[in-house]
Amino acid sequence: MNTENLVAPWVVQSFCAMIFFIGLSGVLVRRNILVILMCVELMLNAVNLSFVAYAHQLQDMGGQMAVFFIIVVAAAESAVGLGLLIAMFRTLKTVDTDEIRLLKE
Amino acid sequence: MLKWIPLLPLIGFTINGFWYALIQCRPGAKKAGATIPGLIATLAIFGAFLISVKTFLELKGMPAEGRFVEQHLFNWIHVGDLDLKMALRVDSLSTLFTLVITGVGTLIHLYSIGYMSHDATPGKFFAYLNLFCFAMLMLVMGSSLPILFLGWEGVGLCSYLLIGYWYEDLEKAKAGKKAFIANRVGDLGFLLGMFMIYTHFGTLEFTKITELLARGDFIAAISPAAITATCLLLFVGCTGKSAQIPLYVWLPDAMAGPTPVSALIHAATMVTSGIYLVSRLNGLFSLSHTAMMTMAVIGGLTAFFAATIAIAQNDIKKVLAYSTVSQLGYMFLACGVGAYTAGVFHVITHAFFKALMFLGAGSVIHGMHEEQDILKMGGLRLKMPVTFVTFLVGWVAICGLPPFSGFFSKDEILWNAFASPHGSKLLWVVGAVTAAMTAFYMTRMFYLTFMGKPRFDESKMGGAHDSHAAHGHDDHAGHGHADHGHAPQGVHESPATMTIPLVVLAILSIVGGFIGIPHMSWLEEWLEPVIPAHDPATFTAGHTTEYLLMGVSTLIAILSIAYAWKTYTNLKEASARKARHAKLHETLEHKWYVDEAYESAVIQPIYEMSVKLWKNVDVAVIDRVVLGFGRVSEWTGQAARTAQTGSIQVYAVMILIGLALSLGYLVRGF
Amino acid sequence: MDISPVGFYLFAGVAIACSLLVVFKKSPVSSAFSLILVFAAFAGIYANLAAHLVAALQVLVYAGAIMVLFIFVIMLLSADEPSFDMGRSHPLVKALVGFFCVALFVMFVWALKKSDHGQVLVGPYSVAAVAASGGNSKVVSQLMFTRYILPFELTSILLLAGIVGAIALAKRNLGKEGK
Amino acid sequence: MEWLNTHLLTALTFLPLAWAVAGMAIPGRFSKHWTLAGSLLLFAVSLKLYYGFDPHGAEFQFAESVEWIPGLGVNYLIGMDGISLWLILLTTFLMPIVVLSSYNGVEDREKEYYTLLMALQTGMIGAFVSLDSFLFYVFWEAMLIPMYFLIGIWGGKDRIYATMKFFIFTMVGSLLMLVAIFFLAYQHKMQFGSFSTALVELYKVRLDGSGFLSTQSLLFLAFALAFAIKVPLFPLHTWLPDAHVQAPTAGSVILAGVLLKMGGYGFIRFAFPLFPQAVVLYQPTFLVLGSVAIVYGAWVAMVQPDMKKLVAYSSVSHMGYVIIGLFSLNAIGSTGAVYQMLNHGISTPALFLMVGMLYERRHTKEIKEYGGITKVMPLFAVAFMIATLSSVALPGTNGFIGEFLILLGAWKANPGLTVLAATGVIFGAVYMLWMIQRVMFGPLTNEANKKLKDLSLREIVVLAPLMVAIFWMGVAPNFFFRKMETSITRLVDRTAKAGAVAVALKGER
Repeated sequence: MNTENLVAPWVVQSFCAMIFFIGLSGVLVRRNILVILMCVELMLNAVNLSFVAYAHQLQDMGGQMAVFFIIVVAAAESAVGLGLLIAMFRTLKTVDTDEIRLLKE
Repeated sequence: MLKWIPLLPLIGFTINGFWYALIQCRPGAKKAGATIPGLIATLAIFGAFLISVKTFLELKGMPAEGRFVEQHLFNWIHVGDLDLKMALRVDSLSTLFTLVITGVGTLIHLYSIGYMSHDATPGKFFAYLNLFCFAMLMLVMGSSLPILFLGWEGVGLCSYLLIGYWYEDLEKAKAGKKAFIANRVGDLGFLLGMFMIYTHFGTLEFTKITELLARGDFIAAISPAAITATCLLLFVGCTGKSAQIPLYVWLPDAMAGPTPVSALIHAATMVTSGIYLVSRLNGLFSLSHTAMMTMAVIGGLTAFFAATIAIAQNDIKKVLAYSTVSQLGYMFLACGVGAYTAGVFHVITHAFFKALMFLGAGSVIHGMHEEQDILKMGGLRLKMPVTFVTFLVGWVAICGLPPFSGFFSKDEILWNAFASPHGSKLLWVVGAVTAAMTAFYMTRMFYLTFMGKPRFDESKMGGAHDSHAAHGHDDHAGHGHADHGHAPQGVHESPATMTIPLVVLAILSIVGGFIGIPHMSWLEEWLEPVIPAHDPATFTAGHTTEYLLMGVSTLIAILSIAYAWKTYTNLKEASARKARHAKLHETLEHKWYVDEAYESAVIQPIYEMSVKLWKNVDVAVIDRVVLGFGRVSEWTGQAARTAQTGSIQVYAVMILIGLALSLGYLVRGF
Repeated sequence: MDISPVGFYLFAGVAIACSLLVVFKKSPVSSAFSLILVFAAFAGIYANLAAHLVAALQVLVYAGAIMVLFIFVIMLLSADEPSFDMGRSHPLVKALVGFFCVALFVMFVWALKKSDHGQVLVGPYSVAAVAASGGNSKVVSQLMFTRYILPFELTSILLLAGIVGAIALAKRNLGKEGK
Repeated sequence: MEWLNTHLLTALTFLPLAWAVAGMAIPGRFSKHWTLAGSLLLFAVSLKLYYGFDPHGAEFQFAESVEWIPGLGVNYLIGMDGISLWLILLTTFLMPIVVLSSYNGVEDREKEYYTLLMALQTGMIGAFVSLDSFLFYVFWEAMLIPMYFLIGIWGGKDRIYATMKFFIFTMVGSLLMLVAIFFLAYQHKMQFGSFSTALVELYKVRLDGSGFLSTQSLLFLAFALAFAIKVPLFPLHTWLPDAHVQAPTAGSVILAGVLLKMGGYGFIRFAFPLFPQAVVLYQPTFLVLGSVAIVYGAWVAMVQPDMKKLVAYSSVSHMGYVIIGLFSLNAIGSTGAVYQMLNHGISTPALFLMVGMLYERRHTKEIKEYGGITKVMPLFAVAFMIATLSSVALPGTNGFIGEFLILLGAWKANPGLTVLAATGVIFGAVYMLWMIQRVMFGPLTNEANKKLKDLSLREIVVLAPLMVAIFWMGVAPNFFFRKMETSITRLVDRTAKAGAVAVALKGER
């Protein structure tokens, strides 16, 4: 296996970065909370991929372990997030962030 | 022994002061008579007089050049290279002054016992009088300029307290304030003059200064401009204290004080302190011709100017006040032309006859129950014979008729103005014209007061309450009680305690001139160590012209007396003439509107300026700037608050921007 | 990186396309489905990187559990009507977000490119060694209960909190309705 | 007792606080007697300080040093020299007078009032004795707090505005000083290897003092800003009149009597010795500011309708003298400045006490409300006259010695400006005498003034020591100069000698 047709590590990482920023722009631009949560999931996955890529490159299992825990956190986060969303939806009847301006005093 | 001269009046002050403060001030304390405090004060000053006479005799015994007595009390200020000792030093010049101060002072204290008999708080009056004598003696006996300055401002304070003694009358309080502030302006000049001397001579002790003045090489090192500036600054101090042209305005208003005060302070002693300073530092002054010339010109101008105003004054004390300003002008004219001895001689003679006339005027006012307007007097020669005779002596002396003292001292000044190297013919002419005017207004006052028919209605006079008091101190009998409730008794001669001093002063006015007869004057020879006499060679004229001038000045005096006597015999003709040039008379009466000019030129602008300063600078500018900081922080707070839009996305975007910027900054480093 | 470039680029392309769809699709449901595809593509890449357990987990937990939850919630809230809310947000915000995301991305790529020093073999767990000692999942589980036991326990507490939270949210509402 | 001898200064600093805390147990009614006893005891202890101090001994005597924050090189280092001796004595001398004067002036919350007074005293004495710049800063700020409450609670109508302004004005000024202290400590570490904020250590730090904006000049400006606000120097003085008008009598007496001296003392202890070249460079500016302060303060005082504000502006004028005295950089001027601080600490409190007495009787400070007071209150008039004479610097009173020396010293430094400053002598007389004329003299028109009672025995006892001090300091100043002479020569040498280098630098540039 000659080395030149292998994938350069920075390419993988920049791919993760691209996914991450797509997710980030989604979070910042979209108004629908569900889509925002999905984009957050997307960002988390990008990070996971970067972890695994480095683990593979540096030949250390630490990366994969981290991914494992991130997945757990992501699951808990989305569960609670959606729970909140439902509770909020029950009172405010909307999922659009523009209407939900409780923070503004 | 020296320290007792100033100390006795100080003790008198403390006794009277504490007695007044602790006993008199208690509510419900019974009114005290004037005799006890009066006696304490008079004894104190009389003691000082005896000791000064003893010192004088002691000095007489000494050889001419070693003629001084010193006494070191304690060292006052010792800081860095400045080492001031509180020490008294009496030499031939200051002993004369101490004699005058204590002598005339004693007479005036004695006189005041009678004069202030109806006053409510005599203790306070005599305490202030003694404090004044203490300050004046310190001024004259101080061995260095700061001690002289101590006395200098001390007498300023006492004149403030005494002028405003009847503080209940706002005019009198204002007059006191005016005197103190005018003196303070002069004292500023004196202070700066002292600093100049200290920086150039390195010392403030008189003895060391005179030593340095003698050393030609030392003097050459100092620039003439510095010397002239020093002399002029000191002269500014003198104009403040001795009421010369720019700063004389306070003296006429000072007549608001009781008459003995005017006699002691504003005739005999305080106002002459300027002359004492100039003659004490005559070595310094004679170094700069310009300074002496300004002194002579201002002296002459003041003399002439004050004489013109005196002519139109109707209040007896105001006439005397302006005549004092005029005579002081003469003294500075003398010092200006280098005849310091003549100046001192005139101080002494002036002290005698001016104090005499003030006391005479006081006894007239006392007798006329607070009437001070000479137009409402007349014919008092019958009612008040002793006052009349003594006043006559004073009048003749001031007009300068031989053999009275006024003639000798004034003539000496005129002769020196004419002939001395620093003098000039023009100055003599101004002096002569002023002499004529002096004779004129003095005769006018004398005639209107004592001669002719009485122009007042005796029945309305006297009695418990003298309601009508044009200028007089209306509360003479005031303080809420009728002190002499006896039946309305007409114009009466003053009691013995007032007339004795008058007689003594009259004698002195007659005899006073003999100490300074030209060419064999004991005074010149006595003051030789302090004031080097002029060698006649430098004079521009010989003896014959001197005697000729004497004759001329006597002739002038006689002519103007006769002229004045004639005009005022028939009052109708006098008032007709006055009406003819009413405009001039009116301006003279209003003192050439000098007070109003000062008010609008100096006092009003300063007042408005300070209001503007306060309102605009302090409140508007600085406070607004300070409060501005408060508002700026409030405004930024407000601006920041708008950033909290409440939408999560916006916060997230801000985080992103922050992240981007910081990463950008970090990455830049690679 | 000794992974087959073909597989990687294929999956990467799919992942990028689908994630763009997630962001720019009007209806949340279609976003959800494209997200599932993204997860699948990611699983492929993991497998490519010899992280088999993670790939399996990715499919199981992410695609299986989380996305199902999402779809369930979308359906529950009938929030499916297409609300293309992209348009409503302020053009300046969009411009800023776009600019800064691109700027950061470029920065990352530049930084990664600069710091890429080629093959740096550090750790002991090369692909061959892992296969020798019994496969990826064995090694991962071994490590899980030896070196990383603390994070393991902590995440369990986290999950517990998550569960309690979810119940509390649901319970409170019930309580209110019940009265 | 033995502990007292070795730790006299610590005792002196913290005795008031301890006494106040102990006073908590006393019921409110007796707290004023308790505080009076405490302040008198403190005065006695401070006299021990006077006898113990040997002018020809070490520079800082009664020194004590305890490690406080080793990391920053800050230690509890206290000591005193000739100048701080007199300022401490002034504080302990004024406190009993202040306590006695507020006997029936204060009715509500007496206990807190007297506790705050004692806490204030601890702050002040602490600031005068601390030789460690950080410790000085701590006491400098600690002083503000009691004063803030004193004005804020017992003050006049809009006291909140006044006390807030006073507090923030001083606080902001001194923040820069704190920065400068740490910079100095850092410089000390760079040059000598270890952090230290002790004054004696910082004297050794060499700083580039060449230009107007060199490090030494900037540090000097930082210190000078804090002290100039406290002095208060001309542009930064607007807090003083407001604070004085709203403060209770005791508050404004202490504020005028001691707190203003803190600014001057700060210059002497910190700004001058630490940055000699900068002092020489900025001498003309401060001489100008000082002279302007004198004339400005006098002119604005002239038109004040309120007596307290008039006296407050007169303080601005008097402290202007202190500044030109200090910045004349010669023994005469500096001695004059220190002496003027003491004089001002005697005459202005006397004036404030008397205005307070009038306020207690008539509950107004407006000048136009009064007139002809001498008739019903002759003794009060005598006392007021004496205090005015001291404030107007009449020879024979303490004011004259101070102003004479200052003007003489300033004349050597810059004759032109001294003429401007000397005119302050006239304006001083103008505004004081005009106020006296409107209040004391003239006919007794206002009905309310007719039934005013003269000074009670308590009030006489309050004023008597001040009157005696006025004449004693006027006639025998050497008694005071003996103790402070060597400290002042050290100050002037340290500033002038090093300053000469700056002048040489400026010359040849």
